[in-house]
Amino acid sequence: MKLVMAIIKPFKLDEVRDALTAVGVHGMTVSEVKGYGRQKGHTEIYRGAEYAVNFLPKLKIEVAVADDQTERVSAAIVSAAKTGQIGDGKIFVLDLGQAVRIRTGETDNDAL
Amino acid sequence: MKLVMAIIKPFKLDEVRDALTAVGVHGMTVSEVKGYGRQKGHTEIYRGAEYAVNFLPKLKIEVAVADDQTERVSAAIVSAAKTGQIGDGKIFVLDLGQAVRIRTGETDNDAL
Amino acid sequence: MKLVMAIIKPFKLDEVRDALTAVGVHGMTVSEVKGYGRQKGHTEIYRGAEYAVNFLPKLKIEVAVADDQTERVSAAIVSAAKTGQIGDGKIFVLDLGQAVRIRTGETDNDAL
Amino acid sequence: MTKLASARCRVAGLIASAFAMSATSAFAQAAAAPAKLDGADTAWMISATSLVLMMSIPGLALFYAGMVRKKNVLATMAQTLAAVALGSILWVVIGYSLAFTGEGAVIGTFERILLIGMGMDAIHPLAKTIPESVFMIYQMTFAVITVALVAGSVADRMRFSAFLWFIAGWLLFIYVPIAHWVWGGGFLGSAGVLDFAGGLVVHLNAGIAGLVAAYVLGPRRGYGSENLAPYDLSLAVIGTGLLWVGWLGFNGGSALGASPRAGYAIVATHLAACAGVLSWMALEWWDRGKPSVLGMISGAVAGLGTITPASGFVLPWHGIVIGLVAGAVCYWACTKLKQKLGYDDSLDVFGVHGIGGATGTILAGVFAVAVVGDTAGLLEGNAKQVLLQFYGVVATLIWAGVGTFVLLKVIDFFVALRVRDEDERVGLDVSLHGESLQ
Amino acid sequence: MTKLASARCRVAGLIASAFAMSATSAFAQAAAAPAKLDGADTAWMISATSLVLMMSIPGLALFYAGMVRKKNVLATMAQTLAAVALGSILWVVIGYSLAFTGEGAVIGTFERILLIGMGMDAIHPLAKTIPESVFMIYQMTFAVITVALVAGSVADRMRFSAFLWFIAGWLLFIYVPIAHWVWGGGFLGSAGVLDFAGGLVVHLNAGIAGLVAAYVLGPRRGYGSENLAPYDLSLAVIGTGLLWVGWLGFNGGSALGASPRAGYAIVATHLAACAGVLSWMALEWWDRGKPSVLGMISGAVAGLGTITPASGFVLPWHGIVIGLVAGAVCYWACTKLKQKLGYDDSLDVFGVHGIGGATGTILAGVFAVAVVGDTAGLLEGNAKQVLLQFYGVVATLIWAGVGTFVLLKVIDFFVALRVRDEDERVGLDVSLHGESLQ
Amino acid sequence: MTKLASARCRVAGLIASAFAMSATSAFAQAAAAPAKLDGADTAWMISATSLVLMMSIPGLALFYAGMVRKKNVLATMAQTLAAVALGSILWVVIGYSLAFTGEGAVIGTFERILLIGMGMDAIHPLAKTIPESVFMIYQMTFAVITVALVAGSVADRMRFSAFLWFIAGWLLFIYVPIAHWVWGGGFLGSAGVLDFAGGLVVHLNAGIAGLVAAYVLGPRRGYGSENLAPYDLSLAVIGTGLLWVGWLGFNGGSALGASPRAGYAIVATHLAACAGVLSWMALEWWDRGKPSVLGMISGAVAGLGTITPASGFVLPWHGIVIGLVAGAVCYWACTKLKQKLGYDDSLDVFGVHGIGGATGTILAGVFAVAVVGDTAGLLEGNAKQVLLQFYGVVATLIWAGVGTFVLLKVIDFFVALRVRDEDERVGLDVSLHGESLQ
Ligand SMILES: Nc1ncnc2c1ncn2[C@@H]1O[C@H](COP(=O)(O)OP(=O)(O)O)[C@@H](O)[C@H]1O
Ligand SMILES: Nc1ncnc2c1ncn2[C@@H]1O[C@H](COP(=O)(O)OP(=O)(O)O)[C@@H](O)[C@H]1O
Ligand SMILES: Nc1ncnc2c1ncn2[C@@H]1O[C@H](COP(=O)(O)OP(=O)(O)O)[C@@H](O)[C@H]1O
Repeated sequence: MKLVMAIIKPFKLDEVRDALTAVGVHGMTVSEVKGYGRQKGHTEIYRGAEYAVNFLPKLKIEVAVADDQTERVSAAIVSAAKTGQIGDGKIFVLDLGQAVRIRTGETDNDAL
Repeated sequence: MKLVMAIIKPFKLDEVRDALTAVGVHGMTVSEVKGYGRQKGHTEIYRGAEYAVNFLPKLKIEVAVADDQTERVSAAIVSAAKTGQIGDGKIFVLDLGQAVRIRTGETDNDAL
Repeated sequence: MKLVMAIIKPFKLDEVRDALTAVGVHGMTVSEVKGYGRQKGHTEIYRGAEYAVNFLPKLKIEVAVADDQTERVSAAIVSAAKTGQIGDGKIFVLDLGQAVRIRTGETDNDAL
Repeated sequence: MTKLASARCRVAGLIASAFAMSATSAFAQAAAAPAKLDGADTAWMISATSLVLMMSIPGLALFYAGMVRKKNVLATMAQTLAAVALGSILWVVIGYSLAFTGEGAVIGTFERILLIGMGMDAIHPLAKTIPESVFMIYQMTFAVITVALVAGSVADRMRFSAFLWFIAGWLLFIYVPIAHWVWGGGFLGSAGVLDFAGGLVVHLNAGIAGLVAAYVLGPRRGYGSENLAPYDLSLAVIGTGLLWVGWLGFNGGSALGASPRAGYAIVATHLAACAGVLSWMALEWWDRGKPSVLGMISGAVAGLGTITPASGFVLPWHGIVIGLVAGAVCYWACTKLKQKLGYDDSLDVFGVHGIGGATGTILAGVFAVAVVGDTAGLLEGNAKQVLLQFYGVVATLIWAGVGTFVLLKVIDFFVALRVRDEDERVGLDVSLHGESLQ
Repeated sequence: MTKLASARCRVAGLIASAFAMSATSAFAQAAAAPAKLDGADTAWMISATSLVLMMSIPGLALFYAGMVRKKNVLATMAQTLAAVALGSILWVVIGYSLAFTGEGAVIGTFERILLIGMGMDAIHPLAKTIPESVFMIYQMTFAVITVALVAGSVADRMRFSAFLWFIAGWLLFIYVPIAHWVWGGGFLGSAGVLDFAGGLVVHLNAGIAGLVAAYVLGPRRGYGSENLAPYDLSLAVIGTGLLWVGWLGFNGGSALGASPRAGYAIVATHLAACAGVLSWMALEWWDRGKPSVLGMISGAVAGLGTITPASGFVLPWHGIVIGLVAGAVCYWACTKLKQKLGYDDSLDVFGVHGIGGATGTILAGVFAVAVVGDTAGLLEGNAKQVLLQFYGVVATLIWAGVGTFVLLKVIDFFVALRVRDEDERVGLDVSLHGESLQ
Repeated sequence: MTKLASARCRVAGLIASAFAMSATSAFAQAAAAPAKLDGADTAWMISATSLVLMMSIPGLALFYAGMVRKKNVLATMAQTLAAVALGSILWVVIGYSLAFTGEGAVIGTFERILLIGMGMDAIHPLAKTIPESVFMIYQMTFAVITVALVAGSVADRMRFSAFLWFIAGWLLFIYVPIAHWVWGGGFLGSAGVLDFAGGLVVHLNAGIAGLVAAYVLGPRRGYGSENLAPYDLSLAVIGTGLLWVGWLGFNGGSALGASPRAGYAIVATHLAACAGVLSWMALEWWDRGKPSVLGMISGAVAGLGTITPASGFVLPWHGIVIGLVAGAVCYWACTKLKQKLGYDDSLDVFGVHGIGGATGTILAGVFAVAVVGDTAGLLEGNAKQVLLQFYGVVATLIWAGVGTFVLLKVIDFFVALRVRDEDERVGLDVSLHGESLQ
């Protein structure tokens, strides 16, 4: 199994979810994060004090998938999250040793 | 070492923490996340506009543990976080290559 | 590649970012988390009810790096995030199987 | 004047002139013909002015900001602030003069430009017991809240610079004439159209303008697909509370004095708000299964907007009836009509204020009671009044509709009305104002 | 009336009747016997009505919503809104009539149902210088805030439908009779019990009802184990500010005119709030090591609630003493007594309003000064007044306690009082109202 | 007094004394010499008191709390609450007496300690138509907001215990004397220095004290390096709205009655706020590329603070000019001067109130119009008035500057002024008050 972690632009969430559903993934976990990268942020001004806001709002999506699904999932995310503009984000794939569904105790692929 | 990542229902946090303490784990990191899965969300209504809220509030717990502790930790989380209702969450176990305690520079098991 | 995950004190963010830039890392993802560990929290009082707040605000930084950079990155974080006080945090290093830049489809080291 | 002093006057009055004792309001009216300051009326009208100002800032600013997404909260507040700041200055410079001087059927005069000639002892013929300065600023608070109301329909997507031009143009070309027609001696007021505190001048006017603006600017990005849920409805609830309280000054102050009619007006006003809450709540509960807080506050504002034109002409308990109707028709307009017509009136300016203002203006003609406001309505046998009220609605609707359309098109030509896509996505707080809620 | 006009009257008075010049309040009172509208009193009473309304919406809505968890903020505001909306309508339909007409010892009459007969020139015998419509709506604002206060004790767990039934029943069966007993000509007022602005009628009444309701509904899930910390205390601070300011209308308005007594009352009121802040703060600092903001605002409300019955009967500086006592006893009640008795009065309605209202009512009997309110208290040698005050406390306590218990049991029988576990866990905003703070 | 009654008086007046009809204010003034309560003035002054109290709580509490970081929101509110609570008590105990009794050039007397002798019929010579209790509490609201204002400059780093000592010392040793000098019969007022509602006493005074305090305490941790952006500017906008509305009571109430002068004052006040918004907005837009909401509200408060000393002496439209100047000089002070001098006045007490108060005091001397406030200014040929105004500015500046410095040093000696580093980092909410926004 793999844990696919994707950093995306916030307004792409619904599209990514739909794309994942289309490839048969029905569970995921999302966190609000701030991203720093090539995409530049903006400046905020408060009574003469300027603060550069370099960390931009992004969403992190974590999906546990079976090994053979990884490619499809990754491709689905890329195609749904892409705008072609800088800051579209990244996908990171990690090895997932074990998975457990808390409710039933099922493990590994059954747990996803 | 392993990094045990658990997605649980928010109100189970205190119980899970107690269970982990009971098996000798004294550190953990918690994030607020939103989960999508079989558990269905609710609908919010705003002047005629209805929005389906499919992402439900969950907590993500990350605990770094020595290899031989993994089973016990995982079992402790399952037993504490389980309500038997849909949406109880998952446990994911990842390989952890290295750990460092920033304060002291201690590494690996000493760092946990 | 490795995914370096660091838990740090919130006010150390800017220093850590500068240290990472200095070693050639130009991207990272940050989340607000709550940490539980040896550092003790505080008590809040509300009309006679006292609540122990054991989870303290921390930031989690995730940086994907090439294998050969891992040591330098880890050292940079340690030196920037260290106050010497309890609660400085941890660094966890995970194996990263694959990385994709969504915008271009570039993979692995090119994607970072 | 204290009770003691008034007792003394009373004694003097008794001895000096017995008939004065039996003289009633008819006499008082005749005697009152020469303008004469009254401290009590002045005290109430300054308080009423404060209350109405509070309706805009922070009332309306909160009400609106509480219904938008996090990234647009400050920009929404900025619109209300700008409407108050720029609108007030324009009112003093020229608006007041055009709206409230002279006898023209269509527009006033330039007599009070920059308040010239408004000495400390000046008194306006429409408010003979208070200083003209107080009358002027009281009317000003109406003008600025009306412009600020319009902004709700185009929340989340209008450029701030374009909005400033809109404030200026709309205040002078739409609000000022209509205020003159209805209140300043123009043709609608002279014809006998009833509008106690602004069903036409304020609510229908803003509502129609909002509708037109929603069409001209087009829907928000993601309207109908993305979740556009309000960020922090608690702000909207605070705003509603302040609007509601301030409305006692809005309708009660429109009696222009601390009189029993002001008492009647505030009771009717408050009851309409309450009934609006209950009727919207009941309908939503029945229709959707749950009564939302947004629904309750929408019902309150619907009730308040709807009673406004009628408040000084009807009996207090009529407020209950009018409020119940208000909650129902505005609920229908915001949830059914809007979906059917497909426009994106972000904060329902048309559904609440437009529909409410029109409904209330008609109902004023139905419920008016002669002993309260000297005019009988349909229920007292004067069917003509309802026609007159329709006349007022149509005139307002046409002028506000056409005028707003032309104005927006002109502004769009010179200064684009709408922000760039990227700015809308990032949110107006950061893109227009360079700041954000943390 | 302007100074000019009043000067003129004065001259007329001088010439016409020299003795009028020397006549003092005694005469004025005699002369004032026939009811006669006074513009100044009317101006102040309309303003006071606005202030008291602001105490409920948004004041109390904020104060309460600021002390609950995020998931219940809107539902808490909904309760205050509903109490105002439904309570006001019921007040007008029947409540006012039963509370404030007739001479019955126990209850009023049906004379003013739906305000029938309340013409524009109507004047209530208790407030002879203002229109009855203003008196009626002023009293209404008291009725609705009292019901809204009760809701605090059962925050986070009461079904909204059950709460609506509760509002209706409690207003009519508990509030209205007690208001009649104390203010409307009933047996407590006639016996000489002092309650200037509602120590019994409002605060003790709501406090006892809250205590009973907390017992009947049982504690919140997780009470004593989970962290139930307030989500956003800054809302509660805003609410406190608005309550505090509005309280000048609550107590100052209870003088029913713009008189020196109103001046005395607002000074005593404000000082009690200040002293309440300081005494709660000092005790908490000493007892817990830190003075919390929640403590400071609790002290303010405790001081305000406690001075309420005494405010028009005592000297201004008595407010300091009463406020200091208030902060101390309410601190004790909220932190020690509550823990000992083990009930979960979520927002301390009993600890603050119940204990404060009872304390203040007794202290009114201690500090009353004859030259201020025509009644001497214990310190001026009239020990009997303290007994009378106890009598009032006991009567209120019994009726409110037993009545609330019966009412809640009846409602629970027909409509379950408490939400389902799952709904309580998810939060009332989503489960009852279908919306949430983002 | 109703219109009916006043009509009757008028008739009596006519018959009794024809010349009274032609008598004008001169006569009225003479006749008014003996103090005599006026209900209308009392009604307005109680309302004005409520408005000014609302400026502090919740107005200023919100305005300030909205500009700090999340971890200090409650602590910032606590400072305003404490200033109101402790300041009011001290005012009643001794402050009022020292400020407003006697004829001393430098300080008042002990005559009214604990309000002794302030009977129900007491009237203060400066306000002959309202009860002294109302005059006293109205002045109290000024005293407490002034102390609360100072706190803004040292937000985020002052110990709460030290702040309490500061409140007490500053109120008694700085505010009270200056209030006496300017308003209470002291040497500045006698010399003819104009300060209608507190350009010197309130704004310059607080501004200078803030500047000194910022220097004495030193900058916040991370000033100039970390992001210290406000947590929730929407709170600051609400606060601004309430300050603005309340300011009608602040300046309008300073006429001490419901008079045309009050009308003039509120118009000038409101216009200055509006113009301040526009001028700050325009400058920031031009200078930085975007008009921030923080800038708009800063401009509003700058305009309000600046018009304050002039509001009852100038023509309404002068408010526009003064507001435009205010926005510009305060923008410069907050963005350029502060950077140049390098002090960390967290919430710009000096930049807005200090600079605004001084500017407005001078401009009062420029624009004063004899028919409005009996004093001519530079534009009417009385150049001396500007010098007099400078005199007032310098005297205030010296006393407030030196006094605040000494006071802070003394407090620092006994009780450290500043929190520990760790506490500042964690935030004052948790470290000082043991609670937090969730
Ligand atoms: N080395 C990295 N490690 C972790 N996250 C990264 C890294 N580089 C970029 N990111 C994340 O990806 C987001 C997009 O990266 P950015 O460089 O701005 O644009 P792009 O992905 O289009 O090249 C960043 O905001 C950050 O959240
Ligand atoms: N494939 C997945 N990858 C990552 N997180 C998942 C995945 N499936 C479920 N989750 C997380 O687990 C939570 C619970 O899953 P759900 O399917 O609702 O119930 P259950 O775990 O009882 O089967 C989800 O809300 C989501 O946060
Ligand atoms: N075993 C663990 N797994 C995951 N996170 C941990 C673990 N132990 C500590 N942490 C994180 O590191 C932070 C600091 O740990 P703590 O024990 O307080 O201090 P120190 O790192 O100085 O020993 C914690 O707040 C928590 O977020």
